Formats: sequence, structure tokens, C-alpha cells
Amino acid sequence: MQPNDVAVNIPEVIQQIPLNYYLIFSTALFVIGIIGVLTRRNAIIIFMSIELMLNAVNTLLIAFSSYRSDPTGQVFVFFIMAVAAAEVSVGLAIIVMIYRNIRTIDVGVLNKLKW
Amino acid sequence: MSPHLLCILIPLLPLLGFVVNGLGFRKVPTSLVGIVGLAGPVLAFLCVCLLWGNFHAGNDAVIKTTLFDWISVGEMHINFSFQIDQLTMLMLGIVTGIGSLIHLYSIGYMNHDEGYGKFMAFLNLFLFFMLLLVLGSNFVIMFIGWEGVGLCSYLLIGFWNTNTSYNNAARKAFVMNRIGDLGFLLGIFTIMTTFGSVEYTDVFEQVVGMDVNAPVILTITLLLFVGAMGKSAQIPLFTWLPDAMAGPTPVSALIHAATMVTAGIYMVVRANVLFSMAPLTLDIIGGIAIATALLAASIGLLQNDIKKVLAYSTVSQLGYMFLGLGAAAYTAGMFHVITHAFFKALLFLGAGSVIHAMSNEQDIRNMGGLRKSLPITYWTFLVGTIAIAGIPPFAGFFSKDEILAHVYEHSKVLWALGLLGSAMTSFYMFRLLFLTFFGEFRGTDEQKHHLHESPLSMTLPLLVLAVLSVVGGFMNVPEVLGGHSVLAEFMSPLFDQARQANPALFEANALDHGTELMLMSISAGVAIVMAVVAYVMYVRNAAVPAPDSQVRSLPQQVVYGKYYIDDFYDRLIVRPVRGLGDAFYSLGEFVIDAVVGGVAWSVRSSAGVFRRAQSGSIGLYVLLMVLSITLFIALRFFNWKVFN
Amino acid sequence: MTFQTYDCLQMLPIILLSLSGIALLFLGFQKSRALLLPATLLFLVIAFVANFLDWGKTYMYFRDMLLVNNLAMIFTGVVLLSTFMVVSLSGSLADDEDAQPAEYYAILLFSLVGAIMMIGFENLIMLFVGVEILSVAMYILTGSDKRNLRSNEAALKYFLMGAFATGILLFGIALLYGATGSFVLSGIGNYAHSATNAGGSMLLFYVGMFMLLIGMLFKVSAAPFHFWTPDVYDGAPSLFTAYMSTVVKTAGFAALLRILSVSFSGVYDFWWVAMAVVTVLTLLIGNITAVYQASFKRMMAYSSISHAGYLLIGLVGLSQASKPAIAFYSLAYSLSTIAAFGVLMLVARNRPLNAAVFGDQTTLARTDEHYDAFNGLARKNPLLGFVMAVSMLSLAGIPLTAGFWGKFMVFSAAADRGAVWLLVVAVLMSAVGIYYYFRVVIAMYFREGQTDTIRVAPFYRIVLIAATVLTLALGLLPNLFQGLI
Amino acid sequence: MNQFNTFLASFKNLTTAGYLFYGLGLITLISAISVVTAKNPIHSVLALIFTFFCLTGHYMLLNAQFLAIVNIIVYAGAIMVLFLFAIMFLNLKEEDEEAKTNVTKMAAVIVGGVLMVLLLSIFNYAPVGTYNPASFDAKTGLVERLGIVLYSDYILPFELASILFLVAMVGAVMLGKREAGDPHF
Repeated sequence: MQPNDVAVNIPEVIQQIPLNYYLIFSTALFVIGIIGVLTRRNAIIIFMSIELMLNAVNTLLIAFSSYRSDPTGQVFVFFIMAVAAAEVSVGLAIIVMIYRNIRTIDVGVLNKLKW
Repeated sequence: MSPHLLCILIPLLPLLGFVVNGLGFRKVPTSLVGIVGLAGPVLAFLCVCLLWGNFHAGNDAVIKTTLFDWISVGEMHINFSFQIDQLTMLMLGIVTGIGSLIHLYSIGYMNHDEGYGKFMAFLNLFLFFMLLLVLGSNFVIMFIGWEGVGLCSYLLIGFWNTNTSYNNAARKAFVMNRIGDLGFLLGIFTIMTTFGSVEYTDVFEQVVGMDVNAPVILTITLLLFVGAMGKSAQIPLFTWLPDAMAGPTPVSALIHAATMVTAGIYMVVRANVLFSMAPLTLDIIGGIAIATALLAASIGLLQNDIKKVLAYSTVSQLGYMFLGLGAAAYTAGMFHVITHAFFKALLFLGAGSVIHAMSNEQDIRNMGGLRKSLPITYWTFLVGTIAIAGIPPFAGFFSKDEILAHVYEHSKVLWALGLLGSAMTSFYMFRLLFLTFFGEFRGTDEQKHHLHESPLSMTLPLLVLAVLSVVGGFMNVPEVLGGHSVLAEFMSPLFDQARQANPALFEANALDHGTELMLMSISAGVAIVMAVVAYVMYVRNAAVPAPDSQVRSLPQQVVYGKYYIDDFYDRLIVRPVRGLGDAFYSLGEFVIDAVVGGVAWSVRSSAGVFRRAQSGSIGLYVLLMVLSITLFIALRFFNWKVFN
Repeated sequence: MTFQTYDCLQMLPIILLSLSGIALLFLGFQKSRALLLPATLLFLVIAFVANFLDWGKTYMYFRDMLLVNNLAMIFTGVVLLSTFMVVSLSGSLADDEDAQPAEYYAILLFSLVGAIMMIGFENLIMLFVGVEILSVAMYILTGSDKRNLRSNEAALKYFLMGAFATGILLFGIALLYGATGSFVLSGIGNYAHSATNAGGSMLLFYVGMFMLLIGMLFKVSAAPFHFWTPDVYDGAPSLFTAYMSTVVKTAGFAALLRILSVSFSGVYDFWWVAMAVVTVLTLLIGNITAVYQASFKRMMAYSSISHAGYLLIGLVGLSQASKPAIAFYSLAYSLSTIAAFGVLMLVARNRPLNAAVFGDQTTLARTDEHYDAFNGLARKNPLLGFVMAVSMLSLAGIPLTAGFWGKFMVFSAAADRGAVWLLVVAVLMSAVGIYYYFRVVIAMYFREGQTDTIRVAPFYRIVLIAATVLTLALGLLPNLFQGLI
Repeated sequence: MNQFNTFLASFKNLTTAGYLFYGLGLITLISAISVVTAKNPIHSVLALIFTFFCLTGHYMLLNAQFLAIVNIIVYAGAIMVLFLFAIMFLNLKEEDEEAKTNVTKMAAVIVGGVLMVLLLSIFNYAPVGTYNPASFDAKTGLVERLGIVLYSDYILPFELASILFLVAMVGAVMLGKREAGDPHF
């Protein structure tokens, strides 16, 4: 295989950026999501932070998959997206249900069950 | 009947009684409850007799009968099987025989109680577990019986649990027994991992070839002994037994005197091969045993509750049994188990009869002169007292003497201490007898009016046990008195493996007959002297222990003609002993309470922390989760191992 | 890609459960609710039978996706049996105006598909999808008591924390994929074996493993990832609490067992200490906090945490013996837990709680689930008392009940590994456990209380009796069950 | 320092795609942070949508074209619209939530930060390998290749995911449905 062919076939990012950087990038995104879960009280925003975590995972999987030319990683991402969609529908239904009952979705108020 | 069938029937019969009385509680008519409850143990006793015949016909060969393949743990298979040998036969005899008598007694004692059927059911269940304990051919079955009897004891102590102190007593018994069970269970697991089996025969065979005092054997025996300490009320786990007297008296007699508490001794004798291989453990047992015997006896000197005196006496006698085991005198220990079962059951049942007559009065300061109104109780109680005091030729004399003789071979200091204990035993037992049955009646008029001898169902067991207490000692009369040591010969095959494994332990210099006779006469003499002292004090001088609240002043005593001997006794004996006893007792209580309280405190405070973490706030939950993830990663990944 | 006929045949339980779930949804269109319960039970029985059709064989389905062997069938059987019992305790749903039994039953059956996927997964994608099916179903069922604020709160808590844990789980899977290039369990296991031998740096693998395990430990409510458990179990309707604490836990442990024994057994030295720490924490927190509960239901929640601890002991002492041990334990635990919840539901139903206790109307807790509700129960209802007593004894691990052998087997698995200190903690904690389990027994048998005779539907009664008899039978003859494995 | 120097050296040799990676990465992280910090929920949603678009850009760079499209359709399209819908529906406004106390926020940020530092320092040491020029297949992320894998090896989970959707559908309807007597919002 000629070096030229390689340059044509392989995406430039893969040639230039070490895989490690994707790992670091995804981890950063993941932890930002975690911090979001920790700091917010609005149930919807907490939920969105969780989506952020899932997307970090997606990015990581796609990076691994692309660098290794292994499609299974990307298939997994496909599943994660599908599952996330299902989860969102249920999650929002729960949030709406709670809003109906107590007119707020502040998780700080929901601490009647304890000890 | 085949031994196989008999083995199944023996535990099954009490279990049937439990099922009928338990499931049919409040439905079975009262008259039938007693019959059903009694039928189990009595039939089981008959089966034991038949089994004994079988066993004897087979030249005392060990009978092993496997009922079914029980459970497999990894590569190990545990069978549900029974093992019949000399030890099992003896225990079976005691458990079913005395069990039957006490069931009979309970019919008279409890039939007015609201929970009569429940009581009989529990008693039957207890018997079932006790039989399982002694019949099993491996440690797991023994453990199941062990836990089961603990459970029944817990239920029966708290039987009248309207009273909170009863409940506390039950809980205390429970906690202490649990500590013991922990040791036992760990011992079993160590046995499993070491020998790959829990079957007695397999384990003991493998032990024979090992080194004496090998660390693993020491570990196992110490763990097992912790179990025995809990069940058989040795220091520091002994205070539950006196408190357990909160239960109905037949329970005290059956569980807390005759059978369950001797399970610890049974276990040591059963595992004698293991213990013989660990002389160090035996020394520890001996030390703890003598301390327990003396401490309990000294406390017993000053108790005024009739059942408490007997309870401390039980603890003290259990100490003697372990003392014998500590000197590797397994036969002597078992012998004392048997005779003690006779006379202690007798004493408890007698005490029950007194309490019954006195309308639930238990304080001996309010009794006195009962000998006329309760003649049968009095005479049988007298027999029991003589037996426990060790006055020849009653049962206690032979068994206690045998222990003391073996201890003498082992260590003269221990023997002297043992003798001191036996002197105390004689004193407090006669004190109890005299205060209860002699002198003037000190109770209320109402009680006096109510005094009556107990019904036949209660006196009959008393009489039978009295006879046994008189003749029980003759099963093992030492040669020096012209006997044959029948029991020793009978039990001898049990210890073959132990002798083979550690011959040095059994090579003690046998006493010559002269020394032996001397020892006997000393201990008998001491017992008689103490009985006389008690007579002088409590019958001639009619001393009555002061009520707890009242402090006697000297002038008062002079005015009321209390003789100087009383004062002398008070100053020179009562006060120091009471002080010592109190000190010991409170020390024991303190240590135990500190441990129990400390555990409770740490449980409570950690529960407080845990509960505070469970604040209901999602934010905190997630924060704690992330924090723990961070900690796990920090601790697991950031050490030299990973980054080298 | 060719489908062989046997591929479809042996997937029978999954197919049957999915179809019957759909069928139930259609049955729900009918006015009458009378048919729902028998139909669900019938479906479950059929699935149960179908599950054991291939007894003794081992299959790997659909290109290394799902493994079916005896162990998986046992776990599936336990899960199906538990569901059968839970469903048969749900008779009162038919009379409840607010309830939507058709949906509940359908979701239960669907969630079982998730459980079966977790039990037999060979590919991590199956684990992920299975976990999600089960979790999403549980979020919904937790919140199914829509007007009850406790149920609402529980659902939101469960959902948010569950989704968070899923994120962690996925991150772990991604890292594992990055390290090993595979989602297949055996592939990951091969990597672990060869990389350990080669001595290369396995940091990525280890972090991935940690995250994956943490995600799974969350699902089985092991401390310190247990926080959701008490609140969610407490707030959810009792019926679904019973389901969660048995089926979800069994499936979770089956999955953990599978992944630890197939993929991570090669790096046992790396994870066992951490796992042991988690175990000890779980035992301590579960048992000690349970002591101080006033509500029976909440106590059962902590009790379920503590049982997760005992099951974890079996995992820490990972060996051939832990497989039957965990299966047996799950069965014993499920039987007693469901029986206990069965009695609780009967008792609580007869004691509606005053709304004023909880203040505003939306916080309406419908029933009283405190210990006091059991006072004097055995007097008028000897059967219920007996059932409850046996389940408590079994949960406490008293000999001659199934629970004892569960503990015994799990402990001896750990003893073989020499983890004696773990055993000391476990045995001590089981002593603590006896304390709070006996509180109920004492309340039922020794306390005075004004309970009436509770009417028990015949089928309900049969299920309770069957659970009790099975508990005792397994306690007497544990080999009955063990011989199967 | 050495690491940094090699980093700088490589930085100079980048082509457009390489610079795009850094640029996009930076923007992604910034918008992700603003998701978490935005006071107004609607701003959060918008920032999240923007984050998703950035991530789609990353997927394109990695030649994962199918997922890039799916990401737009499913995430930015469906999921985020659902979020937006819910927020509008519930009429959540700015400052609707009381801020958590500063202590907990600080604790959260510290714990999160420590976790990030730990993970990053581990991953810094972790060898992840790199692409193999010999066996590289640029068509990995195309719909053709993914379709084959999805419908052969992964057919079972694919089918079973439908169960998940059924559950979610039934559940969402069941929970979200307005009962008689419930407020209309």
C-alpha cells in the first residue's frame, strides 16, 4: 500500500490526533455531565446532564471504533441512542406526572422519603 | 425395630408433638395438650431404650445411619446422618429421660397458664433440636441443633414477656449465645477448609497424624470453645444464665440446668480428639473453668432468690465439668453432666414446687418452715442438696470427686481452688435448704393459708429424680471404693483416637489408692463441715439475711439478741465475700455491659451516620456515590503497584 | 446469516413473554379485568415450562449473544417463579379504580425479557439492553401509584439515579471496548488472561472494569451505591417492591456472576479487595440501619441491601461453588421476601392510614406499614402469622429454613478463599439481622393488638402456603434444589 | 514539559481537520459547561443542542457518517425537542429553581474535579494503541458496513430493543396520561 493511498483513505483526524486525546476529551465531557448532576436541582437539567454523560460515552465508542476499523463499537452507539430515546420518554413522563402533583420539579423538595 | 428406624423416630416424635400442639394452639383441648406434649418425649425415651438394646447387642459398635444426601458445598458433600456411640447414648438417655419427667412436671405446673399449649409445643421443639444436636454425625447437624436450642431457649425465657425485664433477659441470653455461635460457626468453617469434611469420623481420622498444638488445631479448638463458653455459660459469657431464670421453672430445669447448657461439654467431649491435640487450649479451658466455678459459687453465697441460687450453682457446676475436661478427664466431665442433670433438675423442680405453693414468691427470706406443708418437696430437695454438696454416697460425691482427683494429678493449686468451690457449694446449698424449709414461716398470712403440696404430676418427677440422685453415682464407683468404674469402661472406646493421637496427655501419673482416699475424705469432710456451719447459722441461730433495703446497725442486733457469731459471720465472711462477689459480679457485668453497650452504642451511632446520609436528597446521594467512586479509584489505582 | 430452527425454538421463553405481554395489552381493552390475572399466570407457567425444555444442554444463540445452560435456566426459573408469585398476590388490583392492571402485567412480562437477557448475556450489548428494559420497567412501576407523592418521589429518584448509574455502566463498557476491542465476554476474558500474563499495562481495562462493576453494583443496591434502595422500595407500591427486591436482584446477581466468572476471573487479585470492601460496607449499612426502622416495609428495603451483601460474599469468594450458592440464595431470598410482602400487603390493606399523618393530601400514604400493624396478628390469623414467621426465620438464616443453607453455602465459598474476616463481619451482622427480623415475630405472637381476621383469597392463600412449604422443604432437604445444578 | 513540547511540535504540523478537532473540542466543552451552568433552563437546552451539533462534527471528522446523521436526527431532533417541549409545557422560567447552597456546589465541583484529575492522570499513562494503517478500513462508519453488522450479529439485541420501546411507550402513556381530576397544567 502506498503512503498516498493511506492519506486518501484514512481520515486526517485519525492520522494526526492520537487516540488518547479522544479519551481525554470524552472523560472531560463525562465529568462535566457528572458535575451537572451534582450541582443542579432542576430534574430536567439533571437529566440533560446525564444525556451529556451518554454522549461522552458515544464519542469515546466512536473514536475507538473508527481508529480500529471495527464497526461493532458504532453499532453499540446506535443502541445507546435508541435506549436514550426510550429513557427520555419515560423520564419526561415521570417529571410531568410529578409536576402535576406538586407544581415543581425541584428535586430539593422531594425528600419526604428518608432514613 | 431397626436402629435406623429408631434413630429417625427419636427426634421425630417430639417434633410431631410440636407440630400438633403448635399448629393446633388454642384448638387442641387442654386435657389433650398435656398428653400430646408428654407422648413425644416418653415414646422417644422408649425408643432410646430399644436403641440401647440394639447398641448393646451390636457389641457397642458405632452405628452410623445416613438418612439422605443433604447438601453439597463445592466438592464437599454433607450427609444428614446420625451417629450412635457411647456418648450419644448417654446424652440421649439424659435428654429423653429427664425431658420426659420435666414434661410431666410441666403439665402440673403450667396447665393453668394461658399459653399452656404454646409452652408444651416449644418444649417439644426444644427436645427435637437437642436430640438433633446429640444425634448428628457431623458438625453441621450439631450446629443446627445448637442454634435451634438457642432459639427455643430465647422463646421460652421470654415466654411471659409481659414483663420487660423478662424480655431483656431473653435478649441478653440471645446476644451472648450469638457471640458463642459466631465462634462455633467460624470453627466449623475452619474445619471445613482444613479437613474438607465436617463428618466427625473423617475429621478425627485426619487429626490423628497431625502435630500436637498445631496452630490450625489451636485455632479450631479455641473457636469451638468460644461456642461452648456461650452455650455453657463460662466467663465472660455467663451472666445470661442467671437472668434466664425469668422463664418458667420447668424451662430452667430442662434447658438451663439439665440439657442445653451441657451442650458445650458434649461438644468438647465429642471433639475430644481435636482438644487432646491442643493441650494449650485445654489449659485455657481449665483456667476459665475454675474461675467460673469460684466466681459463680461466691455470688451464689449471697443470693436470696431461690432460682438465682440454683442458677449460680449451675454456672459453678458447669465450671467443674469444664475443669474436668481441662484436665483431659473427659469421662469425669461427662459423669458430672449426668449426675448434675439428675440433682439439678431435681432441685429446680423442687424450687418450682415451692414457688408454686408460695404463689410465685421466690425470695427465700419470705419462706421458712415449709418442711411441714411440703413434705415430699422437702425430702426430695434435701436429697438433691446432699447430692450437690458432695456428701457420700450420693451422686454428686462420686462425680465431683472424680473430677477433683484428676485435677489433683494435673495441678494441686487447681485442686485446692476446686475444693474451696465445693466448700462454698455445700454452704450455699444448705443455706438455701435451711432458709426455705426450716424455722418459722416468714411469708404473709395469705401465703400461709395457701400452702399446699403439689399435685402428683409434679411430685412424681421429684421422687424419680431423687432416687436417681441417690443411686446415680454408683454407675462409676472408683476402684478404691471397690467399684468397677462401669461408666469409664463404657466410654473408653470414645477416646481411643485421642490416646493414639497424643499419648503424652493421658500418661498422667495415676494416684495411689491412699492419696485418692485422702482426697475423697477431705472433700467429703469439707462438705459436711460447711453443712454443719450452715445449720448452726440458719437453724440454731435462725439468722435471716437482711432485706436489701435495711442496713442493720450493731445496737439493733444486740437488742434483738443476735449473737456475736452472727456478727462475726457478718463481718468476717459475709461482708468480704459479698464485697468480693459484688466486685466480681459487677466487674463481669461491667465488662459484658461494656461490650454489649459498646456494640449497641457503636451500632446506634453508626446507624445515626448511615441514616443521616440517607437524607432523602438525590443530590447528596449522587454526591456520595461519586465520592465513593473517586475514593475507590484513588485507593485502588494510585499505589506503587500500578505505576511501577 | 442463516437462522436455524433451533435458534428460534430455544429462545422460547423470550418470545413467549414478549408475545404474551402484547396479548395482555390487548386484553386490557376489554371492560372486564377478571381475565387479566389468570391469563398472566398462564403465560408465566407456559414460559416456565418452555424454559426447562432444554434441560441439560448448552447453547449459544445468535452469534454469541445469549448463552443458555443449566445455570441460566435455573436463574430464569427463579425469576419466573418469583414473578408468578408476585403476580398471584396482585388480585386486589382488579378492584382498584386507579390501577391499570393490564399495563402493569404487560410491563412485568416485558421486564422479564430484560431479566433473561441479563441472566444469559454473552455480549455486553445484551447486558445493556437487558438492564435498560428491566430498569425502565421498574421506573414506570415505581411511579404507577400516580396520585401518591411517595410513589412519585420514588419514581423520580429511581429514574434519575438509575440513569446516572447507566451512564457509569456505559462508560465502563466503552473503556473495556477500548482496551480489549470486544464486547464479547469471552473475548474480554481472553484479553484479561493474556494481558495479565504478558505483563502489559492494563489501566484502561481496569478502569473500565471498575466502572462497569459500579454500574452493576448500583443495580443490585450494594453500598455505597445503595442510597436509592430504601427510598424507592419504601415509596413504590408494595407489590412492585416485592418484584424489585427479588427479580431485579436475582437478575443483577446472575449478571454480576456471569461477568465476573467469565471475563474478570483472570484479574481476581485486582478486584477482590475492592469487592470485599463493598461487601462489608453493604452488610454494615444494610443490617445496622435496618435495626432502627419503624416501618416494616422500609426495614425490608434495608434487609434487601443486607442480602445483597451476603450474595456479594459469594462473589468475593468466586469459585465453582459460588454459582449454585448464589442461585440457591436467590431462590431462598425470593421465596421469603415475597411471602413477607404478601402478608404485609394483607395487613396494610386492612389498616388505611390517616392522611393527616403526612400533612397535605398529595402525600397521602395509603396504608400503614409499621411494625405495630403486626401486633397480635397471629392470634386471629394463625396462617398469616406462621407464613410471616417462617419467612422471617429464613431471612434471618435460622437453621432448617432455606435461608440458612443459602448463607451456609455462600459463607463456605468465601471460607474456601480464606476470607475469614469477611465471615466474621457477615456472621456478626446476621446476628444483628435476627434482632430486627424477630421484632415482627414478637409483635405477631406476643404483643397485644386489635387485628381482625383478615380475609385471604384462596389462591393468595395457596401461594403463601406454597412459599412457606418450599422454604421449609429447602431448609430440610437443600439437595432437592441443588441436585439440579 | 517534554510532553508539552511534542504536543506543540505536532500542533504545528496539523492540517485543517486537525485544527478542526481542537476547535470543535474546545467549543464542545464550553457549550457543555454552559449546559450545566446556565440559569435559564431554555438556555441549557439550547446549549445542549449546540453541544450535540459539535459532537456530530466530531463524528464526521472520524468518518462515522451514519451516526453523525443519526445523532442529528435522534438527539438534536427528537430528544431535544422533547426536552424543549417539556420545559415549555411545564412553563419553567429562569431562576425557577433555588440554587443549591454554595457549600454543596463547592463540594460537588471539588469531588467532580478530583475525579476528573484522577481519571485523566490514569488515562495519560494508559496505552490505547493507535490505528493500523495496513488494515484500516475507511468505510467502517458508513451505513452499509454498519447495516450488515446490525442485521447479522446484532439482530437479537436489535429485535429485543423493540421490547424496550414497547415498555417505554406503555409507561409513558400510563404515567403521562391526565387522570380525571388532574389539573390541566
